[in-house]
Amino acid sequence: MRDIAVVAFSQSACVADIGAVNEVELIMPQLQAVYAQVGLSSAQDVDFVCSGSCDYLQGAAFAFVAGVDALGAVPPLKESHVEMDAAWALYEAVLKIRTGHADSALLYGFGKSSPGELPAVLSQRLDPYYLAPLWLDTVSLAALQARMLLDSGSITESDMAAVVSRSRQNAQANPLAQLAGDIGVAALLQDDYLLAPLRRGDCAPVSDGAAAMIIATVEQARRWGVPYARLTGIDQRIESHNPCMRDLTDSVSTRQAAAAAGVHEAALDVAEIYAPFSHQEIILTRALGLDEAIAVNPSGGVLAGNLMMASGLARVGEVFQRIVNGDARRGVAHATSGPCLQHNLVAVLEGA
Amino acid sequence: MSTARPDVTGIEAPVYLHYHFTAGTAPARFLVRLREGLLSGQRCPRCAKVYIPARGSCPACGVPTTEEVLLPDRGTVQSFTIVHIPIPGNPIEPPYVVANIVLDGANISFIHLLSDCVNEAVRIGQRVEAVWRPPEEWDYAMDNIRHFRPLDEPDVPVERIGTLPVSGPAVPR
Amino acid sequence: MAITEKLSQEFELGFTYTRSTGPVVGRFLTGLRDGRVLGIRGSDGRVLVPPPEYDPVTAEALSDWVEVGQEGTVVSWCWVSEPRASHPLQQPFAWVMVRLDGADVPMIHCLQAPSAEAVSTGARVRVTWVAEPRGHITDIRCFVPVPGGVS
Amino acid sequence: MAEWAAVVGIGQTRYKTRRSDVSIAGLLREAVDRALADAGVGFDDIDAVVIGKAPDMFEGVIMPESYLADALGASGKPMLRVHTAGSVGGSTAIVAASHVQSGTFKRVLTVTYEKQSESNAMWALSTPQPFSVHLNAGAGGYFAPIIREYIRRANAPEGVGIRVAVKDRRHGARNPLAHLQLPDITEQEVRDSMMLWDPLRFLEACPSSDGACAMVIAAADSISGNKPPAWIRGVAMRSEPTMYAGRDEVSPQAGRDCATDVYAQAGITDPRRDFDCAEVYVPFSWYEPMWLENLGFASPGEGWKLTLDGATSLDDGGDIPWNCSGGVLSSNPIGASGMIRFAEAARQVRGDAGAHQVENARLALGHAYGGGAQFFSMWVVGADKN
Repeated sequence: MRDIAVVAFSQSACVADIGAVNEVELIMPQLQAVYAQVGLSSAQDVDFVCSGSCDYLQGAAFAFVAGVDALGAVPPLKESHVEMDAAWALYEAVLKIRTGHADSALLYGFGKSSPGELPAVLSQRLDPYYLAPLWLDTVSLAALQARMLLDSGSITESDMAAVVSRSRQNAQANPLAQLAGDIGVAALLQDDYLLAPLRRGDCAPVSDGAAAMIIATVEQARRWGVPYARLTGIDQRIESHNPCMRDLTDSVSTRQAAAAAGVHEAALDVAEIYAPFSHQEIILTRALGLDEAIAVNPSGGVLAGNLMMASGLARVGEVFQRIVNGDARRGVAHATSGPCLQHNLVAVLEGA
Repeated sequence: MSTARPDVTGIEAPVYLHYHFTAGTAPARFLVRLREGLLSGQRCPRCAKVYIPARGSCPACGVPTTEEVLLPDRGTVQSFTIVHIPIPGNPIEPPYVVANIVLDGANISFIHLLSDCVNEAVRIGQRVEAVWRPPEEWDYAMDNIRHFRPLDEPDVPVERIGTLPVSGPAVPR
Repeated sequence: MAITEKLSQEFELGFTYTRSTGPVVGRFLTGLRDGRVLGIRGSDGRVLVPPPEYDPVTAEALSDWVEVGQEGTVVSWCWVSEPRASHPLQQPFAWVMVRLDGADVPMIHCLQAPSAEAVSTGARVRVTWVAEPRGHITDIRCFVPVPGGVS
Repeated sequence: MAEWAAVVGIGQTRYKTRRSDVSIAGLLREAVDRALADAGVGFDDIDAVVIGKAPDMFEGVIMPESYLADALGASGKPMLRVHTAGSVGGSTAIVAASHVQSGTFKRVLTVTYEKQSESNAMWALSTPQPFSVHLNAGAGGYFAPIIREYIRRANAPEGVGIRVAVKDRRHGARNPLAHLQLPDITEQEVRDSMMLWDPLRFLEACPSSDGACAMVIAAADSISGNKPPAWIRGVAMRSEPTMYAGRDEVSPQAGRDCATDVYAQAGITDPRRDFDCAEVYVPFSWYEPMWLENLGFASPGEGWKLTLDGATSLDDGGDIPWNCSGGVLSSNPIGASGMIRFAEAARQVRGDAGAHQVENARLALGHAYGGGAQFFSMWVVGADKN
């Protein structure tokens, strides 16, 4: 199979409400940034474009169609779209490059979540006969999951607060983060419950924003003469929809994807995990088999800012940047989708 | 007992979601100008084409657009249809003409109503002008222009539609 | 040129969808309307409530029906201090995962309780019904604690 | 470089206004079970699942791959959800094919659907957003002016659209799965049907259907089933903006480029001669002559002559029958409509199209488009690899 490289990444700052910015205005600065990193003039200089978004975030059908206006698609482009996080657009693009139909690809994900009430919106993602009519929301489902972990004795509320504390600390070095600061476990545990046993800090904030990435074959990356990280493995697996059918204290599909992506074929030094809730970071760290020597979410992760539909792609981008900057040699990136970690993607990146 | 009732085969699922929508920068600028009785487009810095309403980018070039171009409220019918069925959320009584209109100085058409005309006589290349509501009714809305109506001018040859220069001053109506 | 006026407005994206249920979901909802809770046996022998149409492991269509009890045990719960207008209960309540007696997999619904302190994992709860069931998941009005019940 | 991939299983539901006897999952499973049986495989033999549909607002189930994972036997497997507007059925098939062509998977299940009866397409396609800068005149309000411009440009006579409307419904009457069954439809009936968006009449527009279409796509070393495979000889997608200055809306460049690309892969130099038949996305009657030109089956301005000559009619013994299944004009479960074109093209080259089979079909085109006629996906399938 063809060796694939990540060559450019950019994401917007995570902000709670970006206000008077439409899809095109949200996406375009990130596209311009990744073109500049590679020295390209436009999307015409790559072979394939794929994006991820969700119409319901802002309540309009065909949100992605407007996104095409950011591309300069004249002459027309080879272009596709997933109604998923853009990490899955990356997955589609990797397959496309492996077929030989493309040597390079531009990926982007965008979401303006602020207009709607995200938990209520995502409640309508559930089974339309048994769960969606109850308007059971994603935060509540995560809270049920957290309770199971607490009851099983495998974590404590202090462990959850420690995840949040480290996220905030790490985010102090991330100018794009929405939430950052020096806050300890004890202080976090003083907060009231948002949805017991979850406190507000245990839940990712809702952010508006976009992210973009360029990947290519290693040969193309060398021709471009830009620093790159090799994408040595990528896999994604889904599980049963009904959270009650799964062992919520584990993430089986993450284990499957990690094994298939070759996470443990060599040592790791960084991991960026898409864990929208603090206890999920613990589940995922365990499912990915990460030991304490590995820096988990040095960016602060999504607890410090959560670009819906782009956060998964952004995890890959964070690992890419650390490898290219020389801060890490081999890292794992993770993306999730669906209630209580139903669907998980794992990617492994290594230095050139 | 209720066992005699027929089995359940369906449910109603009311899905009502509330949003707080904010218009993007470029559409907002267009609407603010519209409230002043002005038609505002944007010129692409790369290909120099003028878009109205603009979305903030030149869709052909993929670059941001910021230069404002005020356009007159006269234009040309690029194409049209006579609508015979009611459209949800649209109160107009059929049949009525919906036309793709290119304003003078613009390089792109938009859809609007064409009235004060004989439907059967509407044609591609026909010259039209805006009929505005009274200023006190103006809002951030396209229907500040009630409709377009024919102008007594010669038709524009088809190959020139969408390439005409600005025909006159853009002044608040 | 710098027109920076921010235009914002509320709007509702709403539609009442008409869903046909198919035989499995329909039979379960018919059961609810008639005051019964039905489960279905999966390929591994577990009794699943509410019944999935297709086996979560093998994806085969399922049809081995089992009626289960209307009391069960809380497997997990969380406390909703600020219900939404769309929620089944309008005073603070708990979402609960309840394994009904005779079922092997829990189901999720709401639990009416005076406060979070009154809810616990392992507590015994039972189904209460709405006054006029119509064949809908909300025919179960909610669960309520079984007095003195601890498993 | 791409690995060979072939369609080895096809399954479709009967298309109807309202499938009130099944759930959403049940609708998909009907097509999926038939595709698996056709391929002679079970869920255990499937390595990955690719699902596509048009906007989630049609059923009000957000990102429905979550809920449908169990019904599609996807547990423990990769799953992808494609959405490229009306072309989604075609692009989903292409994305599924890339799973195999990339050498990553041996056997992939792909499915698309629409359960349109759960809501109202007109509503879902024109949801009320504040500060809309465009007048809403419905899908016909968008496409009818483009058709009018075609008629002017090609100097086409008025009855061409009527001819297509009759032809595709007569084709559809040969296909027991088709939604509209109108074997005795006449041109007069079409002419007398209500004018919707002049020049489009009611009977010149597609119906609104419930339905699903599924396929199993396999690698060359994993061919199964009792029927011959349909080899995927070429795939292509192209997108352009909804509106840009100088855009040719009548014959979009994205469509022309997409056809050029897919023909080059399949070694096609003269589509009218080289293809035995084509399944082309024609939701409004006039799009047949428009696409005949856009796809290079006829010179610019000449497409309507093929239609009037009966070249595209199976009943008239035309040399290049289009939409023998009845096409979108006979069945339109929007999210699936593109995949139905791709699957029907494959049925033809497998010799498995029943009463609408084109005799000895060896090479066929599947085509889909969406958005403001701006998203295109196409594939070429053959009875032989080359």
